[in-house]
Amino acid sequence: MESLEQIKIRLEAAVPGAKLEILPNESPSGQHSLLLDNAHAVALARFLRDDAQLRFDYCSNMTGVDWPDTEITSKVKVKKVIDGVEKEVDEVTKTARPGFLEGVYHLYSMAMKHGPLILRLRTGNRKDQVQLPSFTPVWRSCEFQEREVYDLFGVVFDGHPDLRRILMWDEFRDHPMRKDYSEPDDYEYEPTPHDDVLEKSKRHQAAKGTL
Amino acid sequence: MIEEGLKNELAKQGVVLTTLQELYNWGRGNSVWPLSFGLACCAIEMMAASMAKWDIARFGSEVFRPSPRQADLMIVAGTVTKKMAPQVVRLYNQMPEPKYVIAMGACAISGGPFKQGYNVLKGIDRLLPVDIHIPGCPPRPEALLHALITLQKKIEIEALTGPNRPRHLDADAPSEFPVPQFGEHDIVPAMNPLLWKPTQVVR
Amino acid sequence: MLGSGILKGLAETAKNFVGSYIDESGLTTIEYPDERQTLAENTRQFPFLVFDGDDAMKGLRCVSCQICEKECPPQCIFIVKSKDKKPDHVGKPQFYPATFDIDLSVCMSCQICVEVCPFEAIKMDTEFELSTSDRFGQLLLHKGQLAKPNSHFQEIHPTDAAVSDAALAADKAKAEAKAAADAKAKAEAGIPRPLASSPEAVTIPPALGPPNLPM
Amino acid sequence: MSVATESPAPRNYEVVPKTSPEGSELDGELLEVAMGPQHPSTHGVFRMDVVLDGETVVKLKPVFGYLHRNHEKIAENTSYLGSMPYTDRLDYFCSLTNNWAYALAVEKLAGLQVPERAEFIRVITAELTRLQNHTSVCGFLLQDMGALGTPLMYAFREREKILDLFESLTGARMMCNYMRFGGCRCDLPPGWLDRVRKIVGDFPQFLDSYEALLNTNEILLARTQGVGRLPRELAISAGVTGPMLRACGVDYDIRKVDHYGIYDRFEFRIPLGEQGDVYDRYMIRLLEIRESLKILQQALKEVPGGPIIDPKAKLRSFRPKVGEAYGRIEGPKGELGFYLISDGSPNPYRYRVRPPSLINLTILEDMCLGQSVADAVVTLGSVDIVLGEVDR
Amino acid sequence: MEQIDQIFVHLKHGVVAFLPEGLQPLVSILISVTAIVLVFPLLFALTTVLERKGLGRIQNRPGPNRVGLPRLPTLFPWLPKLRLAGFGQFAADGIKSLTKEDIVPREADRVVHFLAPFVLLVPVLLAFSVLPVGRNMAALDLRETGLLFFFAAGAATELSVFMAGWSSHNKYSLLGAMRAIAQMISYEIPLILSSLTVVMMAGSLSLVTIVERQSGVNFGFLHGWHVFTPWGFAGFWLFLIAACAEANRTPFDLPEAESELVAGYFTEYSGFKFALFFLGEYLGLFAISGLGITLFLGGWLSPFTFLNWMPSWFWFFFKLFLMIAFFIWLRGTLPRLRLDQLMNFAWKFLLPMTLINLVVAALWHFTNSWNPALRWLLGAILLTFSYWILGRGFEAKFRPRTYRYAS
Repeated sequence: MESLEQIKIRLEAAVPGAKLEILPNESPSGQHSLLLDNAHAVALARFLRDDAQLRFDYCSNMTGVDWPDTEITSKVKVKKVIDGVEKEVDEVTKTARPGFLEGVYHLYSMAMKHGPLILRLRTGNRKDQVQLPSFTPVWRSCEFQEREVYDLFGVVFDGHPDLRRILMWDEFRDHPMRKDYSEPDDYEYEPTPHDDVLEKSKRHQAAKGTL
Repeated sequence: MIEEGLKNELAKQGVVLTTLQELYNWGRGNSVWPLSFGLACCAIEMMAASMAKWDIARFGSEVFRPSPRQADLMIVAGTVTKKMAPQVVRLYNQMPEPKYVIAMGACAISGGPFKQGYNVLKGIDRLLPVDIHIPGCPPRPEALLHALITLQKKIEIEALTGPNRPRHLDADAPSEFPVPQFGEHDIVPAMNPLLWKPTQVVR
Repeated sequence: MLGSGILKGLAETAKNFVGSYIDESGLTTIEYPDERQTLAENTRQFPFLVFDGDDAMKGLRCVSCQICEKECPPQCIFIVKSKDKKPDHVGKPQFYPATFDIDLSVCMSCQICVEVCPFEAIKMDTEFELSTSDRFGQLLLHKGQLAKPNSHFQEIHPTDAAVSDAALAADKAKAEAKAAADAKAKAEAGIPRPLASSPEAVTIPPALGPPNLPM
Repeated sequence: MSVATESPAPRNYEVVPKTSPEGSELDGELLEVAMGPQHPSTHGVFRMDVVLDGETVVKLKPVFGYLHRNHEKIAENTSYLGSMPYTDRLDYFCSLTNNWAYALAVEKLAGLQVPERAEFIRVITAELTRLQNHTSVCGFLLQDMGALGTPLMYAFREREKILDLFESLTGARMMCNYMRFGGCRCDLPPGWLDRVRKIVGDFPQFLDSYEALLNTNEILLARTQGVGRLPRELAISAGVTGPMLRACGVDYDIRKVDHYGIYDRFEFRIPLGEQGDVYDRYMIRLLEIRESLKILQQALKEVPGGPIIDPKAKLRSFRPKVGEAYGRIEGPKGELGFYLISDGSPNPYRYRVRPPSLINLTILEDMCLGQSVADAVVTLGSVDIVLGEVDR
Repeated sequence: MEQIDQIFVHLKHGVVAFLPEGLQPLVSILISVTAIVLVFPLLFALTTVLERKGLGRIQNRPGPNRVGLPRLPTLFPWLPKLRLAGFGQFAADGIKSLTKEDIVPREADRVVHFLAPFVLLVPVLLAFSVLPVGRNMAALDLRETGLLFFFAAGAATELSVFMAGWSSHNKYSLLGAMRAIAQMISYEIPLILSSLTVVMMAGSLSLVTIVERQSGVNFGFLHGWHVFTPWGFAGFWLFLIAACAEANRTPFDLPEAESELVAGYFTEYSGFKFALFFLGEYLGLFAISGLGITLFLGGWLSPFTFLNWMPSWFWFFFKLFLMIAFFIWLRGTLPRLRLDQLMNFAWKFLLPMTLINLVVAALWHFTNSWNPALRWLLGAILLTFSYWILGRGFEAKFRPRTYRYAS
């Protein structure tokens, strides 16, 4: 398989105007991923599937990841002169990162037997810009997995033929896999509670005690 | 086998009535047909119990009826999710009296390992009256047979009259239970307060 | 010819039918309440607490470190640490669990509590006949119900028990050697030193209360 | 080179108009039947909303979620080790392969090496799992065809023997919780390999009698051949994996493609189907059992000594570096993958299971349309789903 | 021996003889009816246990073996726990079914829902009346119409099945009922046509006469059962297949197909009504097996002349037991057919075979003067050839495959 950089160059050549970014992965797995821009994503995916050298005809895994608003603290070692002495000091910079939802696709090729190529798509934010282009027309295997991401993360896939909830019931309003989801409180009987469950069951005990 | 107090009560009722009662209890106790109804992992052990190695047929209970109308026993074998809970209650309501419920495995008793999940009902006894609980994840097939024997013993010594009479002979006791509806965040109601009376454990 | 496959199948079932009468392996049923399968040595069902000696509460190996409570995936263990200490098997004063509850209605028999326990204090039992109609009363086991003697452990898991006994014995030998060396060093130095960690210096708490505290 | 055609879009599901709008549903020509979630043939709590014209399926809509146990959410709040017993409960027929897939993903994430002995044990247990899964599936398929459980009983008779092996090794019949990151939990008990050898040695005899009972049975041939056909292109596009994919004639077995574990040390072949119908899926499974037996025989010859776990692996306070990894194995049902994102904490930030059963169901409707309801049941049976994995 | 053979006949005559003349026919009928109503349901009870045990043995397990006599501590405190190898199981099932709550769905047609099990049971019991279960032991010997009566009564069961399916207001029930109607009507034709050969050869519709026609002796020891002729042999198997379908037994149990239709037309039946359906189904099986025995297996005749000393009713019930065992065996082995395959099988295979069998029977009749061996051979060749021709279509379409391996 070509390296990720080569693929990126070829993709940019094939789909003019496409913005791509390689996201490095520092873990020993070394599975780096490619961030696509939403506007050209479907065209890029088609190219990946149909290109004679790549032929990623098989989208194995598709899932969502929730990244809430957060502050990224990065420590940089800076040399500073403090009290006249030059010292190495950690300088902590905090940058607020707005949250987003992410779709992750793991592509393999059954024809060429290579892979994985990891694609990522990101929504604008977690509230109102939660659209992503659907890859179901390109790879049918995304059909149920995109429905699942819609159900559990609340990502709306444009172009999906049948976007309904898949695991939860249709009347359900929440997106439970988001990090800020709070589950319904049914901790009436908790003989072995811990942490937040302990708090909740204590509330129940208190309520019961007043009755 | 029969307790002293019960024996005295039986003596009061007369021989014919007690014999009839014994015959009735013997009949329904030895012909417990389960509903073929599996939810999750425990269902496989339930099937294993009906297979050659343990053979639940020896107790006359291999007649797994697919239709609730012909079943006597509901083995809640596996995790009851909130999405499934209304169907479980509906199935129970469709069964004719006398009917029994065995909660097989940790999930059916309390939600078990999955009890922290947002879609998992924390025990079927919130919605249905459970006769026997089998702990284990999953319980061994022998444990299911043990539960069946326990249920048979329970049936065998049940008095058909008096305050401890079984539910199906009590005109005031309900034989159907409200089916929860799907709500926006949870099933409504999430439990039946008439049934679910947990003891208080202060922590 | 049409029907030969069906005849082959019929022959196969007939073979099994006849085999069930004449062949031992043709009737594989274990007639459970009358006969039982000999359980494999590794079989696990639910955890129990090991104690040494005769007194369950005195000999409990658990030092209430709460690692199992933290690691238990379904969070079915609840421990309250004691306020005082009592000596463990090597004589070192340790905390003990004032409350140790396991909710069998949640336990998934995964054995992770056994794996993470550094004190050989919690092990897996093989008892499975626990069906009950009383969920709240019978399935929440307290310290008194959980405590079982080491002999029980030796009986159900002989290999594991031998390993664990050897580890504990080595532990004890090491502790004794250290105590002896300390004593020797102390005698040589001639300086009396308060023995904070020796068993003599600690007042052993009296009976640890009823094993089964009412909730 | 042929460029893959645009994958056929799934049909949009709308309520079918009934022929008489105000009559009862029995008046119309079409009959809507909700098969499940409690139905004898749905292998658990799966539901198919079927629209029938007479007995012909004109629409089939799978409904999931009746066993959605929030495995992924729970795993994000549990330590890496704590999720291991939960993976047992995904595909509750094959806990050991689930363990392996998860361990493999974590090993990729944390860069752990598995000792050789542990690799052998993993292969042996995984192939035993495949044996019992495939025999049971064939039994269930026959059950769906109405064979009153006899093939299933025979399959379970053999499965019990394998479960006894698992129990003596891991302590539990079904929920083994055996593999650990960088190896296995405990070493083999004495005499265990001999017991495996005996069962592996006896298995071909059982398979012969099993095949004599079924393979040439005219009713089975008539019920399965030409039923539930799946075209090759659609199978690839829909991400179908495992025996189902190979029954369509696609040569794709992750054991051969990824060379994970020590599979490239063993000689085995990949059986391929032609037509992709239910009969092919059934036969491919039986043939795969024979190949698994071959692997087992080779593996049992030369189990080396040595440690069973990577000494670097930590049981407690295991914190992989920030990053992500996707690990996959060839499970008995298809490609079982785990996708993990670590943020450096003891719990995974994102934990995702790529369930083969769910994705193999994508094309259920395509396979069933135009066939009778009895065929739909058999087709579903041939997909080999386990709801714990479909809904997670 | 004659005494034992005729013991039931004598008993009945003995009872009737005490009564005034005017009452005698009525009481005679009543006794016969009581006998049928008692014996066959009892046989049903035993069969349920035997079937469950037999299926168990096929599947390497013992089946019901724990439920014996009821323990009634108040009446018989000294009675030990008797297991009777599980033969008390039917009593427990019976008590439970009788006392089980009877549910009628709200939307159901109550009257029809109530009537359906009885409409099944009554014709089946009627059909028994013409079956000769022993020498001089037919409750009703209809000289002119015996077989016709049997089929007429038997056909009424179809009505019951449809009543049950329709009145339940359940989709599965309705599908089951529709399947049942299609199946039963289709298989009625091969069933009747295969019986027709016997009528043709015996020249009578009376079942008693048909049995008597088979009492001839071949080779000095073998009774001349129809099954020992080529047309009779083929006719018997064709009859058996059609009977299997008529009785809704595996592999033709589509109307109650568990994996597809939950429980088919009796999905909505509970308690005693369900038990009646169960009873009716089994009695139907007994009746049609009894007819098969009467037509092809020599009815109450013994197989060999040297066994003639055994009572005739024993032979009937022994053959009935073998037939039931065969049906149980089939049930433990075979998967189920699909509806269109079922229809194809009836119309494209069974029907032509029965017609050819009629021709063979006619040939047999007209070659009466030939050498028996030659006659036998001719019939056998004709039938085998047509069987092969008809089966070829199937084998061209469905056959075991060979598989390739990836390189």
